[in-house]
Amino acid sequence: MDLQQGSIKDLWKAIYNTGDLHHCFNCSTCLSGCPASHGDPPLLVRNLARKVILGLEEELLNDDTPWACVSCSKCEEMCPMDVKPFEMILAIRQWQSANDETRVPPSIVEIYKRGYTQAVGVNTDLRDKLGLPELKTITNNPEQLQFFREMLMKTPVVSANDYMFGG
Amino acid sequence: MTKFAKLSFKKDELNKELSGFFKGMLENGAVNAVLAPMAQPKKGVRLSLVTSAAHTAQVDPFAPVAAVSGAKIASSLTARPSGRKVAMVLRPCEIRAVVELVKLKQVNLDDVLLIGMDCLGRYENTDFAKFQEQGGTSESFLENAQAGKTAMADFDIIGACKICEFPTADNVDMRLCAIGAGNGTVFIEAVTKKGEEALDKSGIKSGESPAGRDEAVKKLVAVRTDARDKKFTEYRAETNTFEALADKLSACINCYNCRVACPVCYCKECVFVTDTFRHNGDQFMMWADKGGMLKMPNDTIFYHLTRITHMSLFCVGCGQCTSACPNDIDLMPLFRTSADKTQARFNYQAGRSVDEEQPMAGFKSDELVEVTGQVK
Amino acid sequence: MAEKKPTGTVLVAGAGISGIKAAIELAEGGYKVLLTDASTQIGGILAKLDYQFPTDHCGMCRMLPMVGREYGSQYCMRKSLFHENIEILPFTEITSVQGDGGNYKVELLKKARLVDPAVCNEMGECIDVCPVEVPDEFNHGLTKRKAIYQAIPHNTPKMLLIDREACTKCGECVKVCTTNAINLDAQDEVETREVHSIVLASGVKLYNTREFEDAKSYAVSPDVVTSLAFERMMSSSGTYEGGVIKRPSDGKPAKNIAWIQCMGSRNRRQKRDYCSSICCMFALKEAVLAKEKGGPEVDTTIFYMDMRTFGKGFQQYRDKAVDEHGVKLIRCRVQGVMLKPDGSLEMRYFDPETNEFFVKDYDLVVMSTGQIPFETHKKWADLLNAPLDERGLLATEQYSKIKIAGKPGLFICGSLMGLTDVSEAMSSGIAAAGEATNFLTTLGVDILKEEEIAEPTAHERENSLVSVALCKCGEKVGADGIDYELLSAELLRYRGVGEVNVIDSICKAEGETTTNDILGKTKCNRLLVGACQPFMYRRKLKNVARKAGFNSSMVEIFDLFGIARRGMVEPSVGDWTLRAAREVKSDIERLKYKPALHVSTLPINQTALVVGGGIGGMQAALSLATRGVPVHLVEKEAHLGGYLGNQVEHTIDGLAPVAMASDMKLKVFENKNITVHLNCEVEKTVGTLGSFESKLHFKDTNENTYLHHGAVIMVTGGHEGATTEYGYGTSDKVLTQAELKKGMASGNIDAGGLENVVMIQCVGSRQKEGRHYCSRICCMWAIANALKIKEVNPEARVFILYRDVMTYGFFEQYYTKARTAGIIFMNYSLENKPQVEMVEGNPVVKFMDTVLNTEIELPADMLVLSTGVDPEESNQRLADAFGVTLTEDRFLAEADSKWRPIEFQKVGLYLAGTAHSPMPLKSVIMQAEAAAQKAYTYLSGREVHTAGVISKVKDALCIRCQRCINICPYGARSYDEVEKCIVVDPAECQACGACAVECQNNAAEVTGWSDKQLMAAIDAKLMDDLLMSTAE
Amino acid sequence: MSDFEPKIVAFFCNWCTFTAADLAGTSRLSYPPNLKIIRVMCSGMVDPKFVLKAFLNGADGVLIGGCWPGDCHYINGNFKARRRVALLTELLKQYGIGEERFWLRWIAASEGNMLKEVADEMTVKLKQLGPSPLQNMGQMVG
Repeated sequence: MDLQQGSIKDLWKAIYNTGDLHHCFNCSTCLSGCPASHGDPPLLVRNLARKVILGLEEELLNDDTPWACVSCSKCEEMCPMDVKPFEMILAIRQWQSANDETRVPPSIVEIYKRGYTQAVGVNTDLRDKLGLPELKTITNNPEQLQFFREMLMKTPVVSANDYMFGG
Repeated sequence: MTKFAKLSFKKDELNKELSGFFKGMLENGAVNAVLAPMAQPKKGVRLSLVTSAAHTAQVDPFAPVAAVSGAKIASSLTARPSGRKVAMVLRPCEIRAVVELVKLKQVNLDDVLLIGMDCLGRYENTDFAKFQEQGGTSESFLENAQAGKTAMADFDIIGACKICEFPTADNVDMRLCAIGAGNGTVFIEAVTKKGEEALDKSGIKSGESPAGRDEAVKKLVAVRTDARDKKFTEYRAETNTFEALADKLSACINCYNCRVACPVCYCKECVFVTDTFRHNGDQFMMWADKGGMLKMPNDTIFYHLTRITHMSLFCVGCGQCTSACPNDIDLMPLFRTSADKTQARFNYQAGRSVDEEQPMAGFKSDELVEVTGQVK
Repeated sequence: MAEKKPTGTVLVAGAGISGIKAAIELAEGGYKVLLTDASTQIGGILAKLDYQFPTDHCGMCRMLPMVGREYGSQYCMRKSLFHENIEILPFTEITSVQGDGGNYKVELLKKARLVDPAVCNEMGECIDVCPVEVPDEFNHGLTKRKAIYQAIPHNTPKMLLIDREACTKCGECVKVCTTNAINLDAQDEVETREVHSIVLASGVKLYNTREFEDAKSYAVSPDVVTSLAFERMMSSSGTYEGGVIKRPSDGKPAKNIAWIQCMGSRNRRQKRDYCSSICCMFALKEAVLAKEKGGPEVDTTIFYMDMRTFGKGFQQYRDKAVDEHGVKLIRCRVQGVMLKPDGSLEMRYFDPETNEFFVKDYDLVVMSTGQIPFETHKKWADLLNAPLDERGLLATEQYSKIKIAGKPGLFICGSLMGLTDVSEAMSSGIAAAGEATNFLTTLGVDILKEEEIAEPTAHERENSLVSVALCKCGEKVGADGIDYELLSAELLRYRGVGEVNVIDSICKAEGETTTNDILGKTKCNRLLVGACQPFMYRRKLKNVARKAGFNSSMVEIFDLFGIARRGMVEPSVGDWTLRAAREVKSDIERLKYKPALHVSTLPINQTALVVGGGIGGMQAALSLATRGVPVHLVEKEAHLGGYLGNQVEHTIDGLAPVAMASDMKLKVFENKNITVHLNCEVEKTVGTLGSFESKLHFKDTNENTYLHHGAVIMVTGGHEGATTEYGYGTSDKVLTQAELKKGMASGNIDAGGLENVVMIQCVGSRQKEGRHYCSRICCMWAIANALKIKEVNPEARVFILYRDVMTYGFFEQYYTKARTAGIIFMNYSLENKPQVEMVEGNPVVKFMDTVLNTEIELPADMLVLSTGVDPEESNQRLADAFGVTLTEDRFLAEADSKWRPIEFQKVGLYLAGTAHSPMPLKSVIMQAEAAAQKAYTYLSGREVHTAGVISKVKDALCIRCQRCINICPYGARSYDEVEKCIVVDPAECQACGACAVECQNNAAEVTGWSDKQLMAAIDAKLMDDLLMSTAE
Repeated sequence: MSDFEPKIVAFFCNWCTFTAADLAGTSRLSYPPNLKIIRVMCSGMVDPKFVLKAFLNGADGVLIGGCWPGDCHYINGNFKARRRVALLTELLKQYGIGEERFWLRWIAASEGNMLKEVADEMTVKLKQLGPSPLQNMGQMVG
């Protein structure tokens, strides 16, 4: 990646104009406990911060991972530099939307299809090992899912883009 | 490559031929003095310091006798150096002792031309007198000994020589080679540059090398090594307890002759004759009380064991200790068997090299972990 | 008649190692020291540590004085400390400080121990009967102790005390105490003392899991411990008695151990935006030791952010830990620890090397807990009415880490300056003692002078006759202790004993009188005293002996109670007595054959030689000169100031080296005590402490001068390293940090025109080929330059490519400041160094960004290289001239990397500053001050007394084989080429006996430890059964 | 044989092992009275003569205690001691005094427990081994 060509110096001002951002020293605290980092592709909060700081506009615009955040706020609580990563993620989402009005976050498609954004399920194995019963989720409850889809279809963002949800 | 000069001699003219070499060196200024075994006016052969070329006629380097260790003499001559150049003709065991003494700063080789003679053994002093009386000469000895015949009617070469695996000398400038030289021939070998210069100056022409020497030395060393191993096994079996050791040493009277004769016991005065061992009457009484009696003089085993700790690492196996004992205690095997073990433990060999550090002079942080067997 | 001046007295508050060091240095200088500690015992953090980095060994005793050894402790310092000029007050808090400028009234709150150590016989039956069990704080709660307890297991005396909070006052201990040592109603005492100066060495509070909320997501199990607790788990006197490290929860061996760095530190959120400096090395050491103890199957992982191996030898240690021991380092700060049902500790982390997440189970997690400095600093600031700086730390004078700002006579050292390793604790302790001494010399106070009593000639008659005096220690031993009658009778029967007397309390005035009487009347010629603490009143007793006409070496003291009790759990009176009798006989033998000792006196030429005229050298010179010591200051260049003083206008922490240096130069040239020698080097120095002669060679004129002096301080500096990497030398757009700094200062470089600047750190540094060390200052330099660029041109983008950002301690704030300013820090690894290509005359830097895991191309207008610090090439010549050695990295090798950082093995030679290793200016000044103090201790008097117990040469026996010279670890022996004999330098010799063993005929012998004495002692040990049998 | 109490002459360095002996004492770790402790300043101060003297005077065992490698107060005295012990062991084992009767151990100041362990272990070993082969040589003392 050529930083001369591919980066906008002051992009961060447009996205997350706060002094907190620059405190980030890439310690990875935000990564190590992030539930959305289990997803595919994983949400890598630290990398988002780096992209914002470097001003990698194109990469950021096409990055869907901010939408995978489940808002657990662990990163927010544990970030030693007080970067307030969750706020940064919201800011990125906002910026992405503002820069592409037609943007439909893929996570909404996922919600429509599955009933939730990302499969996290870190404890499934452990539950199994401990002999605990499988938890009831929306996936194994088709009626609920159907009802949920209908509800979604009534929202403007979904109905206006129904071709994407055709499934 | 070393240079050889062949000296052929007619019967009874070995020493005459050899004296030409020493004479040449003295006259041409290769050295200012020669320390070599010299025939004494009537009988006997002693190391003598010769400064006049005229006296070189008496040289008898191959005489099978060494009344004192030449290493001790080398120390006397060079520890406080004279500044004059000396050629020293010494036996291999003496040379090896010299190597140790160099490390102990008791010999200074700066002005020394070291000449090692091939050694087939030596007789005790008194036996050598008999040897001469019976018409024995260096020539006859060289010839007979090379054929394995060192024994005379009622005596033989000393025990130390019988098990000595170093008949030739290393760490020398020159060698006087007799082993494998063939009857009527000896060779002078210049080993170092210093030796070559001396050989040139002596006026003796260099030429062919002794063809059979290496083989003969190898054969002799093999015989000696076998004898050594046999002796070690025997002696260790005889002295595998303290009581047995005490028995071996029971005749000791603390005369300290062994340590005076020892070339590597280099202390001015032995610690056993210093105030450290000048005990009070009540101490003797206390020791006597302990076991009910106390053999006097005491501290005999203590002395010998201490001496082993002090010099077994330097021991060259010359046998002077045995020769020196007035009570015929055969100390040589005691020291040689110990030296064998202690030197092996430190992968050290007394007299092997001047550059090899004496084991007690140093240490490494990561060695000998087996001694404590502890890891952190 | 002149009024008698008061004795200079210094309060050292805090008895950790820096406080102890400061106290020893002051005491050695003749000042009276009050050494207090708020905790129950002395020793501080180090009391808990069996091993210290970077050598993984102890060696605390090496901080003891080398000359005049007999005045200080003569045994393991973890046991205790004795110095006649030091009064130790543990369990004492300072509650108020009044006064100013050299007259301080200090109010001490001496907390009640409830057990009187003067009366306690230390049998410990009270501990057995105490029904209260509480967690033992010494082992971080991993073990239990009673309410009546011994705080540190290896302390001697035991110094028992009662935990008032835990004590139920049940009175069981009082019942079993035979000496009435326990008073459950004892009250704290308040005492006011007057002191002239105060050194704060209290250390700071450490982060703990109870108090701080950010610890909660980690401390989920007893198996998550702090690094100090882990030390106790490794210690022989700790939780597992030095054996296999286990999980505290269930005692299973810990096979997988993880360390989490920066616990409590480098945390802006919690307002702790600083680094704790020592934790990286601490964790590396613990990981290595865990592997050494547990074997290679123990897996050790350190989770870190930057591995801060900035000190001397630290980088080598890190490389060894990783390459040889297999310690894993993962650059990731984990968010928390999860306790799994099987008790294992799960951690999830992102490994930037593989760019993957991992979830791993650990048996044990160690939190590298850092400092919590602000409370402690605030407390001291309030007490002393001293200012805090903007960070909330005690403000120090601009160029000093030691002097409290605006408060003459008040100083700090040790971890109050920010957590310090042993080496820095030592330097700072000495420097604080130096500053205090500097201050005291301006007050006109006096120093304690040894009572000068002439040494009578020895009673060396043909037969020694020993008088034995047994102290009853104020009946301390009680009824079930030693049977003095039986013991006396037994000893009287022993050969060589002339009389046995029983004295009540030899340490008290009555005891002294009694001893005096005994010595006056006795027919004996030697006196052996059996008492409790031999080191405490050794000198006093020896003076009593001298007054009575006894040579003081003919009087010995032995630890009657210690030896009698050693190794016995429940001895009967008979056991005690018999053992005492047995043990003392070997002491009798030793004394019988002991020769009279004579302390040598070395004349001191009270002049110092300082080599190196940089800021450090000038500091050392001025420090000594203002105390009245004449100084020769030698500089190889044509002008003073050195690298910093001539090249560096400003440092990041607000210092102005050039301005400072020019100010110092004026002072140096004005000072009548300083003679400056420029353009010259020391070619050869001979001599010993107090009388050195140095040959100075002037390179311009090719002339030589000879200087005479009593001590030497080497303060040679360093300079910016050279490089040919990254296109340096091929373009004026590739330059070094120093060049950039100068260019900007002179206006030659206009930062305003810069768009993209790239800086590469660690050029040629911290790698096995090249500078195998961190130069410690480059990160700060790069940040300073980057900030300057940003200041001039906020639009410029500055990228700093680093391996580990080494902004240790409170320098961390500049790292934070730099990021806030928009400077972008990008990490690269040694295996994947940046590549530089010149494209159209501009450098383009390509490297692998470890965050985004992509190749990044950075076109730069300017590439700035941090090329580290190289030692002066003259160091080799210097080392040769003084007979000292260099490290592999060509810095001067100090005597001991931890305990004697500013000394050489040879007494009288000292080093400071970059001659030791690269360091920031304030550290240079601190070390220079410390070195000056070390020299001053000897240069302040006309003579120095060495020790009586010393190695000697019996010339008549000596054959001059020189093996003793070779074996001596101190270089104390040498061959005198003129006299042709072996000579011993009494200042160097530490009486270790190596020479005596190496010498085969006792021509070398340690007086007082001769073979004759020791062999007699062996006799006594082995004959005891024989002699005792009739007594029983 | 059960009532045989071996005599062990123990040369302990002042800084580490002697402190450990003290610590064992104060920690109330009882160790056998068989240890006859002689304080020396450094394990490197132990002359081979002392070891010989001890055995010749009837010691059943000799124990030298020094600082761990790297801990030596005198920098490297313990390394020198180690070489001497190796030398003496080579010598003495010929006469029946082997490694089992002559020990060098590193015992740090804080290792009171290890001191006890070593003392116990050595005492037990020597009890099994029985009296020194020099036991009945009192009349030859020295």
